[in-house]
Formats: sequence, structure tokens, C-alpha cells
Amino acid sequence: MNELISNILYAIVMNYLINGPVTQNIMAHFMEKMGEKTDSGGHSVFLGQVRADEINGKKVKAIEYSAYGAMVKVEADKIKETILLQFGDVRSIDIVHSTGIVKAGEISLFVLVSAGHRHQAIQACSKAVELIKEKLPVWKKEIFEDDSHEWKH
Amino acid sequence: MNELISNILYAIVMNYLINGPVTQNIMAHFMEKMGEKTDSGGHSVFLGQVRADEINGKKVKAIEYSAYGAMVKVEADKIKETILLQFGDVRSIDIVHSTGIVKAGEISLFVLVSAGHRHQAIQACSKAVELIKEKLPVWKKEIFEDDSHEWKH
Amino acid sequence: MEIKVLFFGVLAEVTGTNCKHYREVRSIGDLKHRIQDDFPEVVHYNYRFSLNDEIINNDPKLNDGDEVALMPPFAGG
Amino acid sequence: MEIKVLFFGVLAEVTGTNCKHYREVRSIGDLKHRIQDDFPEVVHYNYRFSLNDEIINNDPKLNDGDEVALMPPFAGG
Repeated sequence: MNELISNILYAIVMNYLINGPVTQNIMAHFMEKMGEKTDSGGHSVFLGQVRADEINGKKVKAIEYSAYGAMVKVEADKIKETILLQFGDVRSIDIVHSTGIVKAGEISLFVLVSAGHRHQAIQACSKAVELIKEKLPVWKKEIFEDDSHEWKH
Repeated sequence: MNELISNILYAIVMNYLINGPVTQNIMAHFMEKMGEKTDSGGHSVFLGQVRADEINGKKVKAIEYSAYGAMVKVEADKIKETILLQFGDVRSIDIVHSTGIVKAGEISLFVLVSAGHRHQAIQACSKAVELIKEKLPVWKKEIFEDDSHEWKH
Repeated sequence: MEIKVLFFGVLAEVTGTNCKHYREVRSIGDLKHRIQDDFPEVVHYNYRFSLNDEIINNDPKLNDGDEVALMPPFAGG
Repeated sequence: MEIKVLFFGVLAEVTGTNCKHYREVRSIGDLKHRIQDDFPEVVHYNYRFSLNDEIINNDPKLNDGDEVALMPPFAGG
């Protein structure tokens, strides 16, 4: 991996946010690291994808995300602490959230939880996703095929 | 993708088993397909990894899996049916299990469940993993660094 | 003293701005009135305040250099 | 008539075989005695029978060409 890519990935790991979709390359980066932890027995991954919903006859073509970056960092750090305290078997938690435009069919949220055993990996990942939805200062508007938009709450 | 690889992947999709670890390439194949389903809003992935456990002072270096292939096919088909009946929002379920040698740190089980919304994706994936553990005719022996082994139940 | 106010989500859209500085504002309650004077449309929206990256539920005093944000309900994921 | 018997997991190891054919065996109960005669060590292990890819809990009759498996507790994942 060249230095530029490695720096970009480091920024994602530290700040949780990426401009645009969470690509296959980014996911592969996190998933390649899994094998380094040979005391892990299970990994649970959640991927949030932009859905091409149809709302009042108009189809969603993308979602535009905005985020309060500094507070995302604070809150995501807290989520990781909370999970590690509650689930003693969890070894690591990775969170990546998109900002900007993410098209229908693309991934906007990636959560990877590694644990010694499967139950804690699965439960902790599920809990992390709920906390992300509840606590991360992120906003989204759905953009329709006719370029009109609607804010989602 | 060339025809040989495509045929190998087709065999995995149909028969659920792969000889050796579930590699990053195989996972990437399944994860690249996710975006085709633009009515999916969430994907839940579980990865089972061989753990370098220490048992009576000996470290596990690999697990050797064996399977009753024909019955794996029957049982995994049933698991998919069960999940699709129980979780109406689930769009697709992929299951890949290793046979043969999988080293510590490598992946031996891959389960990917896609659904319209996150709760059903997560719950259905968790349920699928439990059914796989309970129902698939697969056996494993832990192989230690001194090449001795022990069957796991 | 001067504080920085950030507008997020639909509030950035209806106010037409991401960021505005306010001087001589003593508390969140005080600031809320000043913002409503500048952008009357914000009263139609549901939002919370944060102060220096922490959500606040009371009405703290403000100090020079503070960063306040108006945050509609979160919608990540 | 002839049936095919498969041995899995630790039972493949202790019997030293993956597969053995048996002739003129009328039922699972009958087969179980024949296997224990050939491989006395299997009595020390916990296992279930399957018949043509289905786990069985009763003692069905066997037919020519049937495939029976001796399956220790599953340990996938």
C-alpha cells in the first residue's frame, strides 16, 4: 500500500468519516486487518446501504450526508468506550460513515466488531449500530431522480 | 472476472463449501453483488475466524474441517428457507463454509444477509449463524503447533 | 466576546448559512432569541443545541471562543 | 442389496475409514450391530444416523442403494 492511501485510511480510522461512499477497497482494508488478531473468533459487520425508495412516485437516486465532524469524533469515541465496557469479549470496533453524496446501492455506513466469540461480536455490533443512529450528529437528505430533495429525520 | 473463477464462485454459491479458508477475494465477490439490490438498506455479515487458542499449554495453529457435502447442501437450503419465511424483509442470504485446513487468523465461515432495513438484516444473520452451528453436518479438529490434534464438539 | 454558531441539516438550508458569528451574547437562551431575530423560520424546526461538541439541556453561560451548533434530529446510517 | 455407510469426524479417525459397504442389512438397528462388530470402539462415541441426507430418530428399513452416515455432534463455524 502506498503512503498516500495509507494516510487516507489513517484519517478515516481516526475521524470515522469519509467523503463519498464506503467503497469495496475501504472495506477490504478493514477486513484484511482482521486476521492479525488471532485471539478473535468472530467478526460481525454491518453495512448500511442507500435504498432506491420510491416516495410519492419519485425514486431516490442518492442521499447527501452532512456531519458535525468534531462532534462525530467525540461521540464515536464514546460509543467505542461504551461497547468495550459492556462487552468484555470485544477486541476492536471500526466505524466508517459517509459524508456528501452516496448513490442508491452504495454503502454509507460500515461497522466491524471483532470479539473472541460470536455472541458478543454480533450483539456488540448491533448495539453499536443503534448507538450510531442515536448519537452521531449526521443529517441526510434524499435526492430524487428529478433532483428535488427531502430531509430525512 | 474470467470464466474459471466465475465457475468456482458459482459452485460455492450452490454448494456452500469451499476447500481452504474463505479468502478476501471470495468475500469481495459477495460484497460486490450487494449494490445490485437497490431495495436493500442493510447488510449484516458474520465471519467466523480460527482462533489461536491455547489448550493445556499447546497453541492451536489450524483447524481441519470435514463435512458431509450432500447433507450440507440440504440443510443450508433449509436454513435459507427458514430465514426467508421468518424474516419477510430479508432479500438474500449467502453462506460459505470451509472444509480442509484453515489456519489461525483465517476465516472459516462467511454469512451475508441483506434486508430492506437494518433490524431484520441483523436478527436474520444472527439466527442464520445459530442454525448453521446447530444444523450443518461439519466437524472440526484443532491442530496444535506440535502437530497433535483434538476433535472439537 | 465572540462565539461561533453552526447550522446543520435542514437548518443550514433554511437559514442559507453553515456558520455565523455572534458578539456579546451571554447565554444559550440569549443566543436563541438573537438567532430567531435573524432567521425567524428556525422556530418551525425541531433542534437541540450543542456547546463545544457536547449536547446541552440547560442554559449555560457562553464564553469567548465558544462553538455552538443548532442540530436537527440526527439521521445517520 | 447393498448400502453405503459413511463415517464422519472422530468416527472416521477411530474406524480408520470414511466409507464401507454392507450387504443384506435390513434396518438401522441391524446395521448398528454390524458396525459395532467391525469397529467395537464406536460404542464409546456419541453419534446420530442419517439416511439419504436426512437425520433419523426411528429405526427405518433399509433399501438397496441407501446411504447411511454416522455423525458425531456437529462442530461447524
